[in-house]
Amino acid sequence: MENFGYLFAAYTIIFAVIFIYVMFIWRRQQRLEEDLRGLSRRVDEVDRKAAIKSAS
Amino acid sequence: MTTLALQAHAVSHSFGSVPVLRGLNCDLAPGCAAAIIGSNGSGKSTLVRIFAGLLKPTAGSMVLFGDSRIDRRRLGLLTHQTFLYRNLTARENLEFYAALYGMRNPPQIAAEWIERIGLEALAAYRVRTISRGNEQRLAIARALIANPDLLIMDEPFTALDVAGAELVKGLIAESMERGCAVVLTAHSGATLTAIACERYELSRGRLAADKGT
Amino acid sequence: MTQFRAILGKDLRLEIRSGESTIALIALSLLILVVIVFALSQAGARGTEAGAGALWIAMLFSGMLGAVRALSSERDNGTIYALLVSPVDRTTIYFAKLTAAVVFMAIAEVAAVVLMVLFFNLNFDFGLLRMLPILALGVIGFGALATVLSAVSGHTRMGDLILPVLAVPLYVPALIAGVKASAAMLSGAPFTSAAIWIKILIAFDLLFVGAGYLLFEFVIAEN
Amino acid sequence: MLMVAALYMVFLYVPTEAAQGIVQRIFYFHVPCAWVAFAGFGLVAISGVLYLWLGQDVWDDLGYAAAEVGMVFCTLVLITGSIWAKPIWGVWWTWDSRLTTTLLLWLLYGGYLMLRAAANESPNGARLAAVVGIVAALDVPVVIVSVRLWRTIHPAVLVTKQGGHGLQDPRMVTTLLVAMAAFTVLFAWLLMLRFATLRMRARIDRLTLRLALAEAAAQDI
Repeated sequence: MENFGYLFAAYTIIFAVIFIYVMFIWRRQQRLEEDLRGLSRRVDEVDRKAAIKSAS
Repeated sequence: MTTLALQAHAVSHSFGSVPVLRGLNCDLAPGCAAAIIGSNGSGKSTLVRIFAGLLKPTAGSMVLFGDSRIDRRRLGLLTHQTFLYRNLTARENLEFYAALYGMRNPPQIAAEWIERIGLEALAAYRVRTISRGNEQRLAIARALIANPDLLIMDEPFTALDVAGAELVKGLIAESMERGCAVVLTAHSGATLTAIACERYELSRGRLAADKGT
Repeated sequence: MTQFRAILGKDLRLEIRSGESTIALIALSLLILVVIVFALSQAGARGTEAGAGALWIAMLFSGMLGAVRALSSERDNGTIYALLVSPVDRTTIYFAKLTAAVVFMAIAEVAAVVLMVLFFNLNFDFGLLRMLPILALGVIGFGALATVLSAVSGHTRMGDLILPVLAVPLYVPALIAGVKASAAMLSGAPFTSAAIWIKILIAFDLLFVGAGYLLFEFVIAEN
Repeated sequence: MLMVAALYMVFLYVPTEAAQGIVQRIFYFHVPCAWVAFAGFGLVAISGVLYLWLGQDVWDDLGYAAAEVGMVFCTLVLITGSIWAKPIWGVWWTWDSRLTTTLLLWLLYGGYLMLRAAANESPNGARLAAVVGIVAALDVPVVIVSVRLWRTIHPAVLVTKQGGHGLQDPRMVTTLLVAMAAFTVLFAWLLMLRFATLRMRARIDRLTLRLALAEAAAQDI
């Protein structure tokens, strides 16, 4: 089993990097989803106000 | 009906998610001048850049001379930046622009314009050594050098003394007689009212005609 | 064509008037060559190979500062808009700016060659003459690259930083080919021995002048 | 699933290569990484062309996603290559032609991503990035040719990479193919993820703009 350490290191790094990258994308996605929810709430509010105003 | 020099229809522009212009309409006939009055930050310079075809509006349509392709030969533009090369002389600047617009005999055209704006004494001086007021005269000559059919001038009277302002008014009037359409902008309307046949108020990215005043 | 001449003539005239920038470019080439001599003499490297390498490094760095000036100076004082609203083709602007960049670099390059001969104890002989077309190819390739990239970096924050980061790796193949071909010429090897490198340089030039021609309008426009 | 299969094959199914021993097994993940990295960079150029041609933001986002994911795999290629080189060649790095080419690609697309970061807010960013993506792709063949010649003329610098001719056992070929497939799927998945976040970003921008417009309109009344 000579050099097993190298093999192990290579595969660990591959999966670690991919995992970190996925986490990074996922975190970003979470943040964006939050932003999106907040935004659509505000848009709805403004739309409703505009509707009330034009009705009155 | 003659073709309009400038037709802006429902023009909007936003930088990223910041709206700057919202649904502007503006028509301008040849030989007519429009004054656009707006304070700083009202979207004036964005509007000027869109009119000059330097910026594509995010929405709406901009047509110059009834043709969706801009004929840049027929367009004259004056902005805050004078577009003059500070290490060239006054004459060299005009000669360069005359050549750029493909005119025949640039030296002669440059000499004529130098005379018209009364800069004979300074013609051989580099632009960086002449005063801001004289630089503005030169910039106006530069904008007019190819006898444009649409002249867009962003605050043309900046830095001009009374004589200079009269000169520029004369040049604008002369161009209008020849059938050139003019767009002028300013902070306040006082200077422009006399020249312009239409007045617009630009505020918060919207254009409102006010012909009453 | 008159428009091309007008822009080019104006750029050259401005450059001659300001003067200091050409001097600064030559001074930079000098500095780079001196520094490389210091760095390499430790390792005992001498002669044609090292001289050619130093020359091309000097070209890369002085080009990075010099070649982009033709376009960035227009941007700095806003006259780029004057060119854009004028009836001049984007293509004409591109070729005028490319020519100006090549001329500036060529001037700095001639000075660098003289310095190289002195510092690396070479001879002023036929080898130098034979190297000139190779240098010319390198200058054209870098000029084309720099003209497009300076239009790109001019639009961005930290453009001065972005430019070398993009330009250096893109230029590496031409650098390899140029150093190899120049060294061969200096050491008196026949032209044919460097044919493959010269072919690479020509391919690089055609590719990037062509790419600039096709893509320039996309990077120069504002909207 | 494919990934598990690939892992199984790499560690248990495939026979150990005689000359290099167990370390050779890095090969089965190293090569697929390289393949998807190159695929990613190719995609950058294609989407660049499509963006300039069609002007749709979708292509811009796709190019960005492809560059970033490609960069991740390119980094992996360099790291695993280095780990493989140490026990076999005795050094972490040699200026072998393939290594050099890969490093240059890494630098090129690193520059591309830096440009994207710097030009993100500029309305021209997308177009600039598309142009640079295309220019970078044009450079790739010249890089490959010149770097290869650079090294073959200097045969002093060792060994060409093993593996290409070393796949005597058909099981090795199968394993490599499965790993290739696994990485292609992984790449596509990461690309979709990243692409989706970019699309969401675009949607948020549109909504923010609409909101700003609506608020401004409300003030007018």
